[in-house]
Amino acid sequence: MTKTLIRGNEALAEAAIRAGCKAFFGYPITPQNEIPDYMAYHLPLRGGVYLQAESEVSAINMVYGAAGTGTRVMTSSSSPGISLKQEGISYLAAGELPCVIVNVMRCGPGLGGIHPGQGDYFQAVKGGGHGDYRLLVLAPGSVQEMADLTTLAFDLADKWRNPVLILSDGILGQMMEPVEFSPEEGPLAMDKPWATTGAVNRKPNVINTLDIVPESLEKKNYALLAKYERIKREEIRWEEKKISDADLILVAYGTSARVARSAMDLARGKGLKVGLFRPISLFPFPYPQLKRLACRKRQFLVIEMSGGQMLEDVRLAVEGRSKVHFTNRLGGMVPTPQDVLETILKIREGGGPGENSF
Amino acid sequence: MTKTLIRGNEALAEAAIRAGCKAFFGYPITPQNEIPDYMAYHLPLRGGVYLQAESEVSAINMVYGAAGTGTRVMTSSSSPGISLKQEGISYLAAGELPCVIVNVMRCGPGLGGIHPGQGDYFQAVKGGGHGDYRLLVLAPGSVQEMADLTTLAFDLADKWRNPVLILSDGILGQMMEPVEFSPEEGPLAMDKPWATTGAVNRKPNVINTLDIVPESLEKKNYALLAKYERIKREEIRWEEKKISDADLILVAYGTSARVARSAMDLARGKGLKVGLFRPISLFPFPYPQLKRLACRKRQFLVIEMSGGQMLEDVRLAVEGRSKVHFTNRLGGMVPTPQDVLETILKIREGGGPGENSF
Amino acid sequence: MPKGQVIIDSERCKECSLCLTVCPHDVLRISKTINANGYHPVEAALPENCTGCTLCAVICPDLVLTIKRLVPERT
Amino acid sequence: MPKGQVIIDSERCKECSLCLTVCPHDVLRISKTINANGYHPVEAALPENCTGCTLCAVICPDLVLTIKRLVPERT
Amino acid sequence: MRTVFKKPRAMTKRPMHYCPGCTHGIIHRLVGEAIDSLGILEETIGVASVGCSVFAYDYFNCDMQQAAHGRAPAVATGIKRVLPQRTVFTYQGDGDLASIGMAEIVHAAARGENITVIFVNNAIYGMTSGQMAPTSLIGQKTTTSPRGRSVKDAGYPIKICELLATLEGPSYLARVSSHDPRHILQAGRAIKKAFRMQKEKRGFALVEVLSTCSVNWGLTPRGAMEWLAENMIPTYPLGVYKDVTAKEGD
Amino acid sequence: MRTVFKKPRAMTKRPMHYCPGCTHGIIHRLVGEAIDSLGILEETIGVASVGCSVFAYDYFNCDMQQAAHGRAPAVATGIKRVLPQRTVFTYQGDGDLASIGMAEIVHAAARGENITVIFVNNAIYGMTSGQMAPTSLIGQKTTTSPRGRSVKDAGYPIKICELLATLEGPSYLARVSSHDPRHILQAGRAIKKAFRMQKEKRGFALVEVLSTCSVNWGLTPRGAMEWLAENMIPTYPLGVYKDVTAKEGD
Amino acid sequence: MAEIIVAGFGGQGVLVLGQLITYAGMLEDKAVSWFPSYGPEQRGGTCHCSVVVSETEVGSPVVSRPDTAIVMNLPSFDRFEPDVAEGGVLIFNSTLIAQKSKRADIEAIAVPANEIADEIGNPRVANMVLLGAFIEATGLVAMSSIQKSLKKVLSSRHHHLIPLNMQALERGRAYQ
Amino acid sequence: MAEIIVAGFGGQGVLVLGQLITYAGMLEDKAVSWFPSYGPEQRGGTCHCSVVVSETEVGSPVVSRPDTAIVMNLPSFDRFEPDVAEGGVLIFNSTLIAQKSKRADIEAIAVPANEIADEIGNPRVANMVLLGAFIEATGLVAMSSIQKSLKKVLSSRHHHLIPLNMQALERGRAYQ
Ligand SMILES: Cc1ncc(C[n+]2csc(CCOP(=O)(O)OP(=O)(O)O)c2C)c(N)n1
Ligand SMILES: Cc1ncc(C[n+]2csc(CCOP(=O)(O)OP(=O)(O)O)c2C)c(N)n1
Ligand code: SF4
Ligand code: SF4
Ligand code: SF4
Ligand code: SF4
Ligand code: SF4
Ligand code: SF4
Ligand SMILES: [Mg+2]
Ligand SMILES: [Mg+2]
Repeated sequence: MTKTLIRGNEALAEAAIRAGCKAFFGYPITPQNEIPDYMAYHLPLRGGVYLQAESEVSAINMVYGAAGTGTRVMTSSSSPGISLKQEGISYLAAGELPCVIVNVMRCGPGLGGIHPGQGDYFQAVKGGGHGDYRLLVLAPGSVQEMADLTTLAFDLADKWRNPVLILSDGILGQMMEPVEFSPEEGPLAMDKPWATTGAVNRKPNVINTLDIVPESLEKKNYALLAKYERIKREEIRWEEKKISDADLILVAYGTSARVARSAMDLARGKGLKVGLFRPISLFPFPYPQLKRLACRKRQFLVIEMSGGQMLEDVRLAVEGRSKVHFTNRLGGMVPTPQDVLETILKIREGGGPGENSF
Repeated sequence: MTKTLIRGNEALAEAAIRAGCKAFFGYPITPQNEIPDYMAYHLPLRGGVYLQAESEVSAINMVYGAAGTGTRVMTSSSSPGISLKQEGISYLAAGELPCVIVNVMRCGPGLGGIHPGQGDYFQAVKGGGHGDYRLLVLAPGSVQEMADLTTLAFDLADKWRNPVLILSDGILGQMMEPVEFSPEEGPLAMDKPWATTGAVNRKPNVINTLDIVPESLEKKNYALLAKYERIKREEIRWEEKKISDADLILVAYGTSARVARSAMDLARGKGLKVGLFRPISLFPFPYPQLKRLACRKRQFLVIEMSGGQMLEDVRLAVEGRSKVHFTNRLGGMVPTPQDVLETILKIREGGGPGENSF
Repeated sequence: MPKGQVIIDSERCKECSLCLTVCPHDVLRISKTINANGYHPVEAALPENCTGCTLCAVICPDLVLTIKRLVPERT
Repeated sequence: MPKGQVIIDSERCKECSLCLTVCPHDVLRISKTINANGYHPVEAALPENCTGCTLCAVICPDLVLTIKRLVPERT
Repeated sequence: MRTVFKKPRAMTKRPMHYCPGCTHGIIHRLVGEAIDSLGILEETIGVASVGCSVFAYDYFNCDMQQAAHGRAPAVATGIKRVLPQRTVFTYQGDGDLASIGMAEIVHAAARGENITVIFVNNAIYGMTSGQMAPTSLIGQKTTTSPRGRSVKDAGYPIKICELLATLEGPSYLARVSSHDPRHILQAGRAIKKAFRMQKEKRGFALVEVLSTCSVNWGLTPRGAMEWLAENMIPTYPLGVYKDVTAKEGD
Repeated sequence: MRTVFKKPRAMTKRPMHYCPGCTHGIIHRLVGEAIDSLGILEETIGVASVGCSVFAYDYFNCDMQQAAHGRAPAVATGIKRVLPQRTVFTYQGDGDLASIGMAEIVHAAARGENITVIFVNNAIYGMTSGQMAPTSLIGQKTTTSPRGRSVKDAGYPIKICELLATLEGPSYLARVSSHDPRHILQAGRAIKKAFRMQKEKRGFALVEVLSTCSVNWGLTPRGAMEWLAENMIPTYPLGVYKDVTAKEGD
Repeated sequence: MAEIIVAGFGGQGVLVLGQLITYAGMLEDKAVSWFPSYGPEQRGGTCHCSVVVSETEVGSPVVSRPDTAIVMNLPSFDRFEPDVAEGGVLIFNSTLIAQKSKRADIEAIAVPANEIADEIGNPRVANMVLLGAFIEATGLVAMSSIQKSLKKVLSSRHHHLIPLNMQALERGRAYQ
Repeated sequence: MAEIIVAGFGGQGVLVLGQLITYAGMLEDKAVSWFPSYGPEQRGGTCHCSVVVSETEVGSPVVSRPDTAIVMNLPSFDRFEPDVAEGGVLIFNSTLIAQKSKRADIEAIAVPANEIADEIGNPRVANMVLLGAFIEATGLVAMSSIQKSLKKVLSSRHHHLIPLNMQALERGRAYQ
């Protein structure tokens, strides 16, 4: 296979089309505009539908309509736009509608800036919308993964009848790297008997998220929770580097994980036993895998471009058995490997930023 | 002072007016309609402004405009409507605009039902919007607290220049209890030199959340985080009942805490050493207070009308030093004290639902 | 023999009285009986007057009424 | 003596040329100099032709131009 | 004797939850009759909106989706764009369509989205117990306009047909009423036409049906019918506001 | 010699970030001149919207708020309702006002909200690098209509003045252009009038200013001015669409 | 602690009945709560409310095993009869409920509330008749407290009906 | 691993310059990344990109201490000169930058790129002149790889300009 040098946003868009995405509804926002631009150009040429919605709110509800017909459908946006989609995302999860949602995170809060950030972790994994629901959340760490995880996202969405969120950031979206694409899928043999496609020779289907009888809504809620438990058992994805002998494990996802890898190399160069743990699925979060690593003799250093969000999940996994340190950059600033190395050195000297205070 | 028998929603509205709330922007949704109805009737008679916005999105942005002038302003809604406000809430937090937001939670996700729920905990305390921001979150447990915490909310909002969210639910909103109101505040002597009120004899003020220079946005982000740390030190509120000798502590907020209290009484009636810990501020969460209680000999039982959200904060506080159990009802169902008692008994027999699985 | 016939699904009736108002021949009235939902359903007081004009059914919001007619004519 | 005078804040100029197009007396042209932002600012090539008609300033998007005039007349 | 009136095939047998005399039931039936008469039940996908008619998914015998409040036109667009051969309709109240859903309806109309919209204007928020709608009349008392809607505080009623008629996208816009049999039959014809426009791929069609909410208006069902005729129609004149199939000077 | 033209007092000295030849700068100045001429600088509160003009808060010398994308009319409403004696204006692009902010602008207009709206229509999303706007012309190539905007896919351009003119709330609606000095001076008069309407408490006033985006149109600044005149004006006829102060038959 | 359910058709005055008990409890310095069930329908169907009157702080305001249930129509009878706590009281409107309680472990009190109300001359006070029976059966609150509560709970334009209400209450107390 | 910054005014072709190095690195089976800085302005101001060419997987694509900086205008010179790593290379367009490097610990290479480009007859290939100098100075990628990359990076309607570009490259290599 040949490699293409391509921007992350475009790799994601191309992979989506190859995965059989047949509809895209979006609204412009930096730094993800290459996705709708690519879709606007290519999707109509390859049998799909592109429509610029009047807003992110409309876009996510168009996704709801199209997903309800069983079509592979996607939307993308960046932080403020994703906030506007929260009601719709809660509806999609409640209606168990497969679809792919992309957040190319910028820095916030508010209008914030257009530079990269990772401040939407909580929103993505805990649920920024109302009610008890979960998205499958995948965090690419390279342009290749922008493509690969998009392919995976469509499959997982259909498998679990659940929206899948790709949590990327402005660096992964804007940067170019070489990518190998999977071949384009043939026409998908989808078996979606629940879809609203016209009730020809069957009883009418209904896509619905309302149930005003508490007893029966409760049943549906528990069924959803049970699905999430199955997802937690089956869909955890992560990457480990030089873990076995490490007494300090860096934990980071997305762009931060790339920085962490460089920092690890610098530290190893200095003879320090530093490893890297990179969650790829953020929901389900690799709690058991991290928990297994936690012990008195090991410490963790979480690196984020946020105020300390995934940090909480690491602490939940570690449950006090290891010390958890934290370092970050904000506002569109990207931590440098040297920054992280310094923090590592401080920790080795018995100092370090310590745990996030209560 | 005389007591009034009044609905929770109306108590909240009356308390807001007494606290000097001079503007209300809202949009109808069950089960919080008594708040806008009350405001529509009373606010204009008491020197304030009531306006029904065209949507929750508009309402929260009207709040932004009015809050930017330094006026005490409020909006209220229920779960799906609160999801729509997430972008605006992130803006309010970023702009450091004092205001009060009320969520009378119903059950979700999606359109869900109109019965009470507690499924919006994550959204409220971790941030349903994008970027690193926090709301002060207060959880009333009675109609009296619907009033008292509203008074407090306006003060905290001004003190910290931060939006305050009152996280209530359909039961507290709809039920009647006797309430004593604080006397009405006189005209507030507000010192808000940052407010946009017309640049008379001063330099123009700007309410803004954008900064596209990463270096300077980062500074603002760190300043916000530092404010949240101060809030964590100064504004934790909670209630304890029969904690000292307890070997099982129930942890619950809002309506669930009332059920828990009844269950505790039932358990004490059977000679069981059961106590109750009720967080009143959900952000800042009483981590240190709970942490202090955690030890091998004590267990915790978290009770929620959600899939297990505050549970995570309890586990973060306890850090594996105590076993944490969980029980819940969903879909608008309210746990009964008997339900909870049964769980308590199972735990005492060494069983119990155990920790939320990873 | 009446020209029309009104068939009443009493359990669906909500006693709104709209049909009564529009019947040109006073065929319908509210009955004394009570249905499962606590409503007094409509009954045909003067069935022989019915022309099958369908006006009552046209205004009934609850699909209570089915109409038959001897000589079908277009409305 | 010219009837008008155009004062140019060269550092603000972005070389868009809109002013040139509208000046009825070809007073303005793009200069060879370069400002801090890398633009060649406008300069008055034929200042003596200036009538102070303000048209150039009216169309300039960047508040580069201030205009003076001998006999003030309303535009 | 021949059956000359019965439940349309496009409707289920399920009793409707509406209040006694609520004209939502009548309008449902008219939609059902239109679907029947065009023989399009199997190809129709309906979109229920949030309002008293949210349960419409229980009452129609075709595939249905339930949309978030105000977003039915976006949901319908999502469906129609991927299944252009299907007939897609939305059923929306005035709070849903004219308040929170204003952007969605204007844009669907401007795009000439080939869908059919049934817009039920009862000048109030029914489901949430009687708050002011953008279509409430001047002076109308509601729970959120307790002293009557005033222009000063709440502005003017929004006339959707007139507003959308300025756009090029719509093929058919009509305002009808449900307050007596004659108007109901007329409403039925308009609704059928709005579906036919979609079949003929003419683009966006909307029928605004003036409707009652006796409970929240504080009137009897009959009183509500009269109030509609006397008060709503003067503010909301009935008629066809756009019809691309109409001949010049029609 | 007397100074007959200089930077308005209502504007700061800060150089603007706009692209060379971008008419946003001209329109800013017209707003500044209107504020100057009415002497209302100290009582004015402006609302910047999200678009290239988001930094407007840096360029006006009055109190300013920066609103979320599309929500400037709601933010302005929040300000105006609590400070009714202040002059409140919004400055919004076509993506902001006519796409995501459609509900907010229609409702502010319907309420007759006593604010002034400066609506800058450049038929494109400038700030995000040239995507199609609801006001993009038929056939116009943008990054999201790479083969030209087609009616079939994207529907018709939305004409805001025409749309809002059907409502009773607005007091003044005018469309002007910024492509040559004559039109710019005319635009200035319209903007001043829109502020005066607010001072006179006549309710909602909006001026739509046709504007260029040479960069995203792929033209020189001069070329963009010509393109505007030749292509935009035929789709968006200039004129006054509503004026409650105009005498009958004016 | 007393936990009470009041149920019937909408329009029969069950919410007011519950509020009167709650208000009276408050006047007697007890801890009280009132909680209405709510559904999406504006009209039709049955409705009910939970009332708790207690010496100590009220826990859950949602009553699931009432000590006393006051039911005004048949669907409510069917729904709540099984829920009444052992040894509890079921007061029902025998005018509309032509049934007997099947439970031996509770006290079932049949009151022809609508008949009595019709006798007094106003069918809308059937709820007051049942309230009278409730007071007689449980002694939970004093008549004088109810009388005071009436002034608070009824809107002032209904105050002229207070004597009628009192009459209905007395008839309900006297019945049995 | 080579970490490179390319910077200049928008329109000087710095992004393409960076992409050519990246593409050539990829053709030589190295791990590569390219990352543009982006701002809100559509026009005006300077712009730059980060390029990493590495034997192993690329970590952070954001270059903060470049081994090599190629700068095409004065503001970029001022901004990036201090960032160049010790022992690194600074290649700058001396036509527009009438300055010398103050740093003794780096190799500063002044190339009158615009002059040379003007000589060739097209001012727009100044970036190619600097790329030539870069290849000569660092040997990071082969000329043949750059030649192949030109076909991929330039859109096909510019392919007729490839000979001109190659000429500029050669002139840049030959300079010094
Ligand atoms: C986002 C959101 N906001 C508000 C609501 C509450 N809500 C339910 S129905 C409704 C309005 C109903 O009015 P209308 O659309 O006129 O329908 P009607 O009931 O009058 O037929 C509202 C505001 C909701 N469900 N979701
Ligand atoms: C919620 C949200 N969605 C999208 C954006 C991205 N965005 C910034 S400006 C803009 C549109 C700008 O177009 P317009 O309003 O026409 O202004 P112009 O730049 O053309 O003057 C968009 C979509 C955003 N900041 N927030
Ligand atoms: S069909 Fe006509 S005549 Fe017969 S009952 Fe109905 S309205 Fe009356
Ligand atoms: S119109 Fe229908 S529901 Fe109403 S009374 Fe007549 S039959 Fe009953
Ligand atoms: S003022 Fe008039 S004459 Fe003078 S330079 Fe400007 S446009 Fe030309
Ligand atoms: S119009 Fe202004 S910015 Fe443009 S060239 Fe002339 S002076 Fe310079
Ligand atoms: S509340 Fe109004 S609109 Fe809703 S069902 Fe009842 S009468 Fe109809
Ligand atoms: S992108 Fe367009 S609208 Fe924005 S500043 Fe540049 S020319 Fe003006
Ligand atoms: Mg309505
Ligand atoms: Mg624009």
